[in-house]
Amino acid sequence: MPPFSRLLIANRGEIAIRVIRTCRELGISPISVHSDADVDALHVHMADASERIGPPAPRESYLAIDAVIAAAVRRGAEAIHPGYGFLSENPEFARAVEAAGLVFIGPPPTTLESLGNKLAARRLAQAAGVPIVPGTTVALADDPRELAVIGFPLMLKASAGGGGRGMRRVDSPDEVADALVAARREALSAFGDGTVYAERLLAPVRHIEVQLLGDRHGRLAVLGERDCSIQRRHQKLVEESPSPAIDPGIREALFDSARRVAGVVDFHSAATVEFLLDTANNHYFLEMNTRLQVEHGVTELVTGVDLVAWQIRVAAGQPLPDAVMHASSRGHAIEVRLYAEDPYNDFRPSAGRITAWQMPAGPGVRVDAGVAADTDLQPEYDPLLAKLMVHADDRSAAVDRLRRALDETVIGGVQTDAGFLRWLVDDASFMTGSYDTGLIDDRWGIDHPLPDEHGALAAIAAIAVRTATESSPIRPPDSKRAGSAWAEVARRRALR
Amino acid sequence: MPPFSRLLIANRGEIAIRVIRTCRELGISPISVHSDADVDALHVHMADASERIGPPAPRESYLAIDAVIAAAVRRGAEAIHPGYGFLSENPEFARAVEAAGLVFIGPPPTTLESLGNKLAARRLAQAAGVPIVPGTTVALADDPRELAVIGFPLMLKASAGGGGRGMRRVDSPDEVADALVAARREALSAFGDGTVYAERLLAPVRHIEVQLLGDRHGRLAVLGERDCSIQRRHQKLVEESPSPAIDPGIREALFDSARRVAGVVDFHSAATVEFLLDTANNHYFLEMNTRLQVEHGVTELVTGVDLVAWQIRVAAGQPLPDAVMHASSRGHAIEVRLYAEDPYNDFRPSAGRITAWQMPAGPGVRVDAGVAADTDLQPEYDPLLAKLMVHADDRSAAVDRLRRALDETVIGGVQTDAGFLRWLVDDASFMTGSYDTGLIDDRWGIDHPLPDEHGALAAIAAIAVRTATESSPIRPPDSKRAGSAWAEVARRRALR
Amino acid sequence: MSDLEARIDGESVTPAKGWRFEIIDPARGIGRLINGAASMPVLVEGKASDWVVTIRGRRIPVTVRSWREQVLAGAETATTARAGPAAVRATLPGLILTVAVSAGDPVDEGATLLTIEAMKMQNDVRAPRSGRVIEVSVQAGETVTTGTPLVRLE
Amino acid sequence: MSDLEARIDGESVTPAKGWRFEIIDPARGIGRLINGAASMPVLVEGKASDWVVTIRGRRIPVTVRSWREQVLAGAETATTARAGPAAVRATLPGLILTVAVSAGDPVDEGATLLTIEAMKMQNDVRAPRSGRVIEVSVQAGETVTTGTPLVRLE
Repeated sequence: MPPFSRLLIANRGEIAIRVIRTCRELGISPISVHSDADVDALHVHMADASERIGPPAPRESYLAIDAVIAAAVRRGAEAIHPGYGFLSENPEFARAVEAAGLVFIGPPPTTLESLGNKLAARRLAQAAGVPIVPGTTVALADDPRELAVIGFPLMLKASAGGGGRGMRRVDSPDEVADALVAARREALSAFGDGTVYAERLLAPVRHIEVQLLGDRHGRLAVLGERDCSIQRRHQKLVEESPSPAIDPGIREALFDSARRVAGVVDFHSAATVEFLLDTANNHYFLEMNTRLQVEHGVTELVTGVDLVAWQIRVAAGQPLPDAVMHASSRGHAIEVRLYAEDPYNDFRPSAGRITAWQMPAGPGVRVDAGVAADTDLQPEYDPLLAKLMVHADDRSAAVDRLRRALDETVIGGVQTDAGFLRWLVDDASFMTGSYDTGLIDDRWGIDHPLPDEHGALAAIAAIAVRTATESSPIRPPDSKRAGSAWAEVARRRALR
Repeated sequence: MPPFSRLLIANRGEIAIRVIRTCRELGISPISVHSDADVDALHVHMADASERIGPPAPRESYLAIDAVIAAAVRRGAEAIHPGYGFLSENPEFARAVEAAGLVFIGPPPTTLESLGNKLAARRLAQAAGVPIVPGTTVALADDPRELAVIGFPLMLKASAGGGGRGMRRVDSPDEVADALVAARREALSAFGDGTVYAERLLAPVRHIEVQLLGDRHGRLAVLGERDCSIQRRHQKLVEESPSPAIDPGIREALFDSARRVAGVVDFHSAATVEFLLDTANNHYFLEMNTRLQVEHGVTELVTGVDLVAWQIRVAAGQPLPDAVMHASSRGHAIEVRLYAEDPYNDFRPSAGRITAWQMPAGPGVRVDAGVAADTDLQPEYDPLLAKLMVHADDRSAAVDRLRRALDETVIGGVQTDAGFLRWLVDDASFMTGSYDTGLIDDRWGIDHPLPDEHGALAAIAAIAVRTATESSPIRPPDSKRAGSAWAEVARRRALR
Repeated sequence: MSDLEARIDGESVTPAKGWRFEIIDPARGIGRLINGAASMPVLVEGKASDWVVTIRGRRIPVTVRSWREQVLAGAETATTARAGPAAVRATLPGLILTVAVSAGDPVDEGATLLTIEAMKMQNDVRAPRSGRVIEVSVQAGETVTTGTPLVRLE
Repeated sequence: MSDLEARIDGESVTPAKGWRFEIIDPARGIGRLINGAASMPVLVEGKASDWVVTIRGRRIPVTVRSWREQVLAGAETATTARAGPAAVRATLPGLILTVAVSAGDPVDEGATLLTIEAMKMQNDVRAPRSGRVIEVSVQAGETVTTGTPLVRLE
C-alpha cells in the first residue's frame, strides 16, 4: 500500500524531479506545479499532471501559499512535499497545508517556527548545552555597542535568513553603520524582516553538517555528516561524506550536539544541523535546517537510505525500521553542483539557452538534473542545473571518479561553474582534503586567468572547426543548434 | 602511480567504454580498437586513440589476434584488457599477448585452456569434489549410446562453447541424430571445434553464479552470487544479487564449491563459477568463465568493489586488500540488458538506426551504454545496447526502482526487449522472486499478444500527433530524425 | 479528428476513452498519455498515415487515415491480395549459411527454406505457406540485408 | 589553414604544438584534442569567425579570421575606439533595486551606479571608468534583460 495515493510537489527543477522519482517508486501519483515561466519545464513533463500557480515571479507562484494549496485540493493530493527553498521552512505554509486537511511532508509548524528564526535557534541551542558561534543572541540595535565585545572581523546575519542572503562581513568598527543598513535592507527585501544579529567571523573554519531523520514515534536516526566547506557567497558548491577533516571522536561530538538540538523541539521528518569546526576541532552550532537539503544525495550514497522515501513514509505515520536507525556509512561520496554561474566573473549567474547537454554515466555516478538540451534558463529562479554525485571505495577513488565524470560532462550555450570544478579536482588542498571555507577566495580568486595552454588549445579547435565547416552553405537562421555551422559536417558524414 | 601508463582494450561497445572509464579513473591512457564498421562508434570516441584492426567481420578484426597485438605494440600499450566475448577466454591470445611482452588482464593462459574446454572443466570440477550436472564427461561419439543412461530431455552442448551457441535440446531418442548434426555444425562454425557432450536437462532450475576475484599472491575473494535465471536462448537477460532463492546455508555451499573449482587451477583476476540450483536446493557446476562477466556491475553495486579496477591492479601485481577480501553485500541490485531484439518475435535481433535515446537517471540508477542517439546498429555484433542497473535497500524497493527507470527509458527506431522487461517487473513470479529459467517460455511465450488497452492508447497518440502535425509543410527527405513530422510542432513552439 | 481512423495490424481500433495525449518534447517525438491520476510516457515516430507508437517498450505500428485515404488504400489492398507469387525476404541482415530448397521443390507451411547467421545466431527462414518454390535468389556464403528477396513461392 | 589567425580577448594566439583536433559528434559540436597519449574532450560552438570553445568547463571565445577579414575588422575597431560616450549595459536579466546616480553626476571608476537583483542575489553595477553621467535609462522597480542600456557615461 503506497503511503499516499497522490502527492503534490510545491517546487521546481531538480528537486521536484527527485521527489517525482521517489513518488513513482512508492506507487504515488506525483502532481507538479508551475509558474508561467515553467510551462515546458522538465519537472512538469515528468509528473502525472501539473497545475499553474501564477506568473514567473516566485512571490506570485512558488511562494504563493494559497495558489499552491488550491492546486493540491483541486487535484485531490493528500500530501505536499515542499522540496527545499521556497515554502519548505515556512510555518505559515505548513499550518495552511494542515488546515486544508492535507499532510505536510516536513517537521511540525511549531518546529519550523522556532528554528526558522536563526536568533531563536541560537538561544535554543545554547539552552541545550550546545556551543554556538560567539556573538549576539538578541536582535542588534541600530547602534550596536555590543559588537566591540565580539571582536572583528564579524558577520552580520539576518535572523529570518538563509542561503547567504542578508549577510555582511564587517572588518572594523567604522564599517558597522553601512553594513548594518545594507544587511537590514537585504533582509527586509528578501524575508520581510530586517532583524539582524552578529557572529564572530571564524576562520579558517570548516562547514560540517549532520543529517537527521525522525519518525512520529520519537525515533531519531543520525545519518552521518557532510562536509560542505567549499562555498561561494556563503552558498555551497561541493559536499562530501564522510568529512576528510574529522576523526571518530569529533564525529561523535557533532552527532551528540545534533541530537541535543533536535531533542528540545518536536521533531520528525528530515533535517540538518549545521556546525562550524575550527582548527582546534571545536565545533559551533550555526543553524538547523528543517527540510531536505540540496546535498542529501551524498548521504543517500554512503548510507543506502532513501531520504525522500522515508520523509514520505514517516509523514504517513510509518516508524523508522532498525535498518535505517543503524545505517552505517560505506565508501566515500562527493557532490558537485553544476550552476549556471560564471566562475571567471565572481560566480555571477549566466543566462541563456542550454545548447548541448551531456551528462556522465557508468559506475559510481549519479546525476540529478533539472534541465536538458534546449532548456531556456529562467532568470527568476536558482541557477542550479544539476547535481553530479560520485561514490567510490575511498576518498581518493571518489576524487578520481569525479574528475572522470567531469571530463564526460558537456554543457553548451552558457558558462557554468564546471570550469571551477574541473580545476578543483586537481587542486592540492582538495586532493588532500585539507581545504577550508576560504578555498575559493584564497586559491581560485575572482577572475581566474586563462592558462596559456588552454588558449593555445582553443585556437586549434576553433581553427579546425572553421576549416571543416568552411565549404558549408549558409544555413537557415532559424536553426536551433548553436553549432549550426557543424550541420554540414554532420550531413556529409551521414552520406558517407 | 597508475598500474600501467597505457592500456589497450580489445573489445567494443559498452564493455570497452566500461574499461575506458576505469582507465581514466586510474590515470591510465585508454587505447581502443575498431573494425571498419565501428569508425564512429562511441568507444572509439571516448578513448585517447583508436587503432583500426580490420573489416567488420569479427574473425577479421576483433578476433584477429595478430592485428590486436600489433595495434597494442604500435601504440605502446603495456597491457591488454579483453573485455568479455571475442578473445577474452582465448589462451592462444593470452599467450601471444605475453609473448609480445605485454600484460594480459585475465587469468593465466593455462587456466583459460583448462576451463575453456567445457568437458575438461566438468572433469576438473568433479575431481575437486564439486557436483556437476549429470551427463557425459567425454566427447560424444556419432552414435552415442550413453545418452539413454542420462535420460531425456537432455541438452547437447559444444565443448568449446559459450553464449548459448552449439546447444540443442533433445526430448526423445529419435531426435538425437538430427540434433547432434545441428549442434556439431553450429559448434564447428562458431568455435572451429565440433566436440559435443550431453547434460541432463534439469527443470525447473535457477541459474546462480559466484563472482571470484584473485590476486597473483594466492588470495581469493568470493564476492557474492548473482541470480541469472531469466534467459532466452540460454543467454541472460536479467541478473540480480543477492539471489532471492537461497538462504545463507545454500549460499555458503555455493561459495565453497566455487572456491574448490578455483583451487585446482592457477588463478588470478576475475572469474565466475556458474551453477544450476534445483528445487531441492542441490547445486550443480555448469562452467567457470575466466573473464569479466557482462553482469559484473550487479556485484559492484552491492559490494562496492570496482571489479575492473581490481582486475587491472592485480594484473600489475598488487595484492587484494582486506577491504576487498571481506567486502560484504549491501542492499539489492538488479540489472536488465537492453538488447536490440524483438521480444514479440522470439527475441530475434532487430536492425536499424537508433532515432531516440533517453536513459533514466537519479537515485540508485546506473547505466552502462554502448550506443547513443543516431547510432547505426551493426549486424555483425552482439545486439546489446546498454545495461540498466538499479540498487536499493531491499529487493522490493529495487523492483520498484527498476519499474520507474524503465518508464523513464525512451528508445526509438528499433524494437528492443524493453517491452518484455517492462512486462517482467509487473509479473507475479518476478515480483515474488520465485521464477526459474523457464520464465520466458512458460509466462511470456513467443508472440506475446498486444493488450487491447495498449492498442487503444497507441491509437490516441498516433491520431493526436497526426492532427498536431497535419498543417506541417513537407519536410526535406534527408531529415535524419524519424519523427520528422514533429519538426513543425517544435518550430512553432520555439517561436511562441 | 473524428475523420481519422486508426488501424493496428489491419484492424480498426477505437481510441481509449478518458485518456488524452500531451506533447512533451516535439524535437524527439516524446509525449505522455494522461488519464486523471495515471500517466504513461510514449514515443511517437513517423509521418502522414504511418506511425509507430512505443508504449511500455513495445513499438506498435499504427496506420492513421482519413476516410478519403481509406477508400484509396482499400482499392490498393484488394489488388495486392489478388497478386500471385509470394516473395520470402530477409527480415534481418546476415550471412546465408545453408539453403535447403531448390526451384521446383514443393514445401509445406513452416518448412525450413534456408538458414541465416546474424548477430551470433543461426536463424531458420521458414515457408509462410505451402506451395512450390519458383526461384531461389541467394546461395550459401552470401551476405544479405533486410528486405533482400530470398525465395519465391508459387 | 595557415591563412587563419585565432584571437582570444583581442590577442593573437599561437595554436598549441603537437596537438590535433578530431571531430566526434558533428550534430552537437563535440570533438577531442589529441596529443599522443593525452586527449581532452572539447565543445566547439559558433560559425564564421566567432567561436566559443569549451575546454575543461571554461568557455573561451575565439575569433578566427582570414587576413582579409582581419584587415576589414581592424578598420572597424579603430572607428569604435574613437567613439565617445560609453553605455553601461545589464550583463544579466533582473530587477532594478536602487539607482544611485542621476544625469550630471560625476562618478569615479568602480563607483556603484545601481543595484540589480537577479537569481536571488543583489548585484552592484559599477562604473567601468571615471566620467560624468549623461543619462540614466532605467528606474528602480523596472525589469531589465541582458544588454539593456542602463547608464550612459560621457
